[in-house]
Amino acid sequence: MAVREWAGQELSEALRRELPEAVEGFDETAAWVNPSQVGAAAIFLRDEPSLDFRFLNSITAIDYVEYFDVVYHLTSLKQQWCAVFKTRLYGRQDLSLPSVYQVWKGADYQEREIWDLMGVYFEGHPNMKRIMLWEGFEGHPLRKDFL
Amino acid sequence: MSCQLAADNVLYANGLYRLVYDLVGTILPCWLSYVIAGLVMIFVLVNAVLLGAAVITWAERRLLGRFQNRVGPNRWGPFGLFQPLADLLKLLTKEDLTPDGADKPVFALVPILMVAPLVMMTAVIPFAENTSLAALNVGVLYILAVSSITSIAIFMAGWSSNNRYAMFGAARSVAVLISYEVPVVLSLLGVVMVAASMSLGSIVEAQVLPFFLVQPLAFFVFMAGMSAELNRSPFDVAEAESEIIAGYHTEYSGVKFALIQAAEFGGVGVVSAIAATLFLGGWSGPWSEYLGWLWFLIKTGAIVFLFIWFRATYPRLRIDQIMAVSWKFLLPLSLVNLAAVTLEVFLLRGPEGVLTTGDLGIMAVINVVVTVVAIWVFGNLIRDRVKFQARQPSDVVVPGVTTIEVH
Amino acid sequence: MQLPTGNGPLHERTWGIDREEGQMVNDLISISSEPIEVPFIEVPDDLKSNLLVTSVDALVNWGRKSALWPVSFGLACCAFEMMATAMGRFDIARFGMEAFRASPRQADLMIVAGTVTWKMAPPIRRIYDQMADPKWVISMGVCATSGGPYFGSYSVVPGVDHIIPVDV
Amino acid sequence: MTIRTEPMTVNVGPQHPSTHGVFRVRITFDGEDIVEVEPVFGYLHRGTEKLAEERNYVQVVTLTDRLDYTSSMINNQAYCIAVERLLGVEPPPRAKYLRTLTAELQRIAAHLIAVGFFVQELGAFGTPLMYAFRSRERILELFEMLCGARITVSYMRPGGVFADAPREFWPALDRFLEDFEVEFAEMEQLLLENEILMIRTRGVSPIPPEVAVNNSVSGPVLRASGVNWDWRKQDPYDAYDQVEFDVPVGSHWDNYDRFWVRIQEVHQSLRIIRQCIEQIEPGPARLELPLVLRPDPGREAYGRVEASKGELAFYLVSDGGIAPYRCKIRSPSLINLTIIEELLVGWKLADMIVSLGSIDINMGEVDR
Amino acid sequence: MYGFAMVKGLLVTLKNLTRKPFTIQYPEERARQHPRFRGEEFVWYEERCTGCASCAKYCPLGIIKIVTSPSESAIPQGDKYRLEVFDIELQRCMFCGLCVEACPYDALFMGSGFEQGQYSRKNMVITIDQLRNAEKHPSTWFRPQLEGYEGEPSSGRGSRSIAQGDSRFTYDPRGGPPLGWREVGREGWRWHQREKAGMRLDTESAEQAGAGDE
Repeated sequence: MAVREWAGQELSEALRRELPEAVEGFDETAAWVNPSQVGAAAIFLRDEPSLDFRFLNSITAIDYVEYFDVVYHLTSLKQQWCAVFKTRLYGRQDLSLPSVYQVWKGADYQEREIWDLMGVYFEGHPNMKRIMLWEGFEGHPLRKDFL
Repeated sequence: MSCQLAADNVLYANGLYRLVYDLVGTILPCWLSYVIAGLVMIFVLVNAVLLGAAVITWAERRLLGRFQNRVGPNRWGPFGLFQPLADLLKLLTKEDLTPDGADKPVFALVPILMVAPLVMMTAVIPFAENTSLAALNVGVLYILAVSSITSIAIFMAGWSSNNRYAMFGAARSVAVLISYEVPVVLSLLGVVMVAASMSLGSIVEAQVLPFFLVQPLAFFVFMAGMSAELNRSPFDVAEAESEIIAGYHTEYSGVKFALIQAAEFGGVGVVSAIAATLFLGGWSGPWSEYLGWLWFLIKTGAIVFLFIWFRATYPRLRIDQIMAVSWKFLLPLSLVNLAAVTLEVFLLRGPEGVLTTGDLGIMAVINVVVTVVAIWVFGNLIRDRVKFQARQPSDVVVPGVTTIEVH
Repeated sequence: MQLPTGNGPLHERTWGIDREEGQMVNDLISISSEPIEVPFIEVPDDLKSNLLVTSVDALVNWGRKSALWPVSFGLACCAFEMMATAMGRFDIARFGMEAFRASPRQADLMIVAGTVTWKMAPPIRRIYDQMADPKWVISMGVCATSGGPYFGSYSVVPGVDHIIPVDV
Repeated sequence: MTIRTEPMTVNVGPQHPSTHGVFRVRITFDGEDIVEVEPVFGYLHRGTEKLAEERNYVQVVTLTDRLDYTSSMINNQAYCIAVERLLGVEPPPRAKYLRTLTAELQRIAAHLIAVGFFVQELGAFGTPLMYAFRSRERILELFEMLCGARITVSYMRPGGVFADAPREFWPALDRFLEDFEVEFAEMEQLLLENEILMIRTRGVSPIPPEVAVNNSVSGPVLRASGVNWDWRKQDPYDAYDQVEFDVPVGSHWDNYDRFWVRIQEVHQSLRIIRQCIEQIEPGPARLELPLVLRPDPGREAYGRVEASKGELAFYLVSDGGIAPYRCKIRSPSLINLTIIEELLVGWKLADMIVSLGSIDINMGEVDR
Repeated sequence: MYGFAMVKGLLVTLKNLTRKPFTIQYPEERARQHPRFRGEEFVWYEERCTGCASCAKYCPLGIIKIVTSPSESAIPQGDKYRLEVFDIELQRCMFCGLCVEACPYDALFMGSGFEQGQYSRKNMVITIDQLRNAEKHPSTWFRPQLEGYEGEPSSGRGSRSIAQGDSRFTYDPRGGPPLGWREVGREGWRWHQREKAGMRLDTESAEQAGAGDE
């Protein structure tokens, strides 16, 4: 009865059928999605009945100094499987990603948190205020160069 | 020079007053001794109310503690009896803040206006035979009139504090006070009708059978209404701590806060005394010539215990639900009670218009039945008409997991 | 309290307030780099021997110590231990302390229970100012005392005594 | 006739008696009806994720205690499971049972607090809360026996638990179960069918399952919305595949259901504890791991548990060092708060407090 | 009937009114303190400490300050560093007990006190002198030998058959006399053995060797 975890390859093939330009590759656990295509991929992942990823577990950003990874964990409650897709952003300034707020409202606070602590801006999010820290705080504390 | 009080004076019945009056009257002019005796009585009454308030705060804290399976204040003095004293001392020496935007004269007037009606109400309560300060023949009416002053005081507090929470609390409180006045008055009408008098002394004497047996419905409505008027649970929206901080007295501190607290707990005491007088037979009981005051205290204590017990048990209602309870539940009940009592009095009273003990017994039996039926009928009527239908189960229900569902 | 102005949804209208509050936090950080010392008041000897003053003082102090009303001020984990003291097992009410007042005006004692963040610092300051004299502050647990496990974090005050004077 | 009223914006918090810690919400009222809400948080943001990057893997356990301080054991468990997945190790069976048992005890304690405060916010003058704390106090005593602390337990370690339970723990647990039955029955008698509680909470703030899923709500709130999703069932960790229990599900999706689901979960937790006591076998309680752990570089692990508030997960990324390279905490309280608008808008001030109580947020976890 | 549950509630509270209160009246009576309680006032045995600073390294907060100078020998351990400073900054300590867990020589124990309110932060540092002179009431946190079942296999249900009154399991840190370093024993957990590899675990022979030195 345990939840099945999709391998990266499986997910990337499923995505590639519909959105060929969105998939950049895959690894053991996750499919890599082009940053500009995250919105389209999200809608597809949620609405396609054979995928049915209607539950967004979490969004995470990881700072690898040269680039940032943003990780999305998804679950389908109906089909009982879960999957991971990631996207990679190069550079350190003016990073932005399309928001998935309209697809999964659960992304609301998590995207704000990533903006606040990591400095990745989500376009299309209605309320990109700082969430944890106060206005006027300098820098984004979870970055590796923040002291 | 000796003064005599006319027998038709409302103050004549009070033995203590006459004693002081006579004593002082031997050396001073009559008008002055009249005033001095009055002042002595006021001194006694104010202290009685404040002492009562202190004892009730102590009792409430101890009893709540025990209801909640803990001890309550027990450090200072025997059984923690000095706790109210400590509270008072502390509050007296505390800084007396007035908020910046406050309407200062109104703000300062509130605590006095809160305590004054209580003291005024005690003037007509007979603590024992012939001990009420003023044996007014319209005692019930007087009490109802005076008790309404509190609502003005509360509104003044909310208005002058310049604080939103205080305003919220005051608005709620006044709404509650006004709507609960109606069923309370109607429930007292039944009492007045059976006793055929508005004087508290005569009502006590009429209670050969205590009125809470003769008119349980009226007693129920009176208690519910009074706990609303006193902002006691389950109707304590005015100072709903979890919602609006401390309600109308959010901004008060120091002495003023002490007075407001005293008024609150003193109010419980005075209302309990009134309830004991009107429904439990006041000072009457075995050896009431000597132990009337003791009977009175025991009965008052019982009512206070009831108030504390309710407070320990119930959550509070929402403001609109409180209004609904008043208008849709208590008001019909008090009307039913009034109608039943009117009919019974009309049918049962003898040619001289007097009800015998037997008549009261018959009324008690009938009214107990009426009470149960009425509460059951109206209780079911105010139940929310909307039956909460179970919703459609969602399509994301996972198969193969045993679930239990709420009914 | 300021009122939000302008049009649009609430979070749009509150930008101004947020900026102002952020500014307050930054100002507070810049002025509170050093802990505030509580001056220890020495009672003069001639006053000590004065019978009237001391006995009145003793009475008043007895009243104060026997009816300490804490303001309910739980911040984090310690708040639950603070509540536990008020609950059945430890029953702080025995000392007349169960009246956790919601309104700071009516409280004597502020128990800072839990980690104090810089964002929380201005409200703490404000509530402390709202309390009527005489008032005391207890810093409960290491988080409030010095930042504790979070010492050195970018958002944690290294001890609540940087913001308000602490008695215990 | 309609009376035109002017909308009024009120700031509730950050220090407000009913806000479960330092939570603040700006509300626009029309009369007593709520029109708009904007939650503001971060008043307890302590930078746990950043600090975790500076501590080694075992030291982070002490930080997890302080996330959701009403359920430290479950936080420990989630973190340890994540680290074990990162290392690719399995704890010994006795450790699994001990973890399951303590996590369920902690769940009872957390639900007791949730229920107690929920009723407190309904305006009960402390009594149900006192009863709840009375029972919770017994659980904390068991924890003190186990690991020497009441709240910040730090009981679990990657690879098991720090030490086996002391001998006096087992009889004490039996005594607790006996006492708790009685006390909890009392509490149910006081609350479960109370008419005042019913009319205050029935039909108030229903959350339809579709909305709940779209908002990533989890835990009792999701189950009260009619979705029987429980990670203990769906992705059994520790000893949960060995024990039987039911998943309570709400059918009205309202505040009462959220309260009811918690009450029922306490019963299920008791069932699990009994089964654990039956099934636990002697053996080691901890894997022999070095004090300083060094997972392989580039590995990542998403360890999740069903905490008392919902799905609690730690997402750990390793770079081969002694400290996690990234430690993301997926906190159920924060994400459950996403439904705050659906929950509050259109309801009254008094309902707002109760609804906030019904989703049972914990600021230590929201702000981290 | 509608309203019945409310009457039931009243009965519940009334029942509790007649029950004995749950309260422990603290200053006079004390809650039973469990031996594993992680209290303040660390217990430190200088005789055993080699100054390896494992505790300082393992402390998540870095609040243990150790200054040593080489060349001294400990009675049970052999060669060691001489300790000049051993400060524990209690004001930041969160009593997680990881320092005790890390100590390979069983020299550091958690204490069992909890009444440490101070008026100033400056007083909240435990110095080496305080540690030397303190009354030693060690907690059994991570020191199973004090719990009295060292060497026995840990058991599940079977353990409940052990009688409650067995004196071996009633170690009470506050109740008994202070313990010296010889009395607190050695931890015999297999888990710690590897850390202790190369140390002289045989306490008695070590004592004899120490006695010879003196």
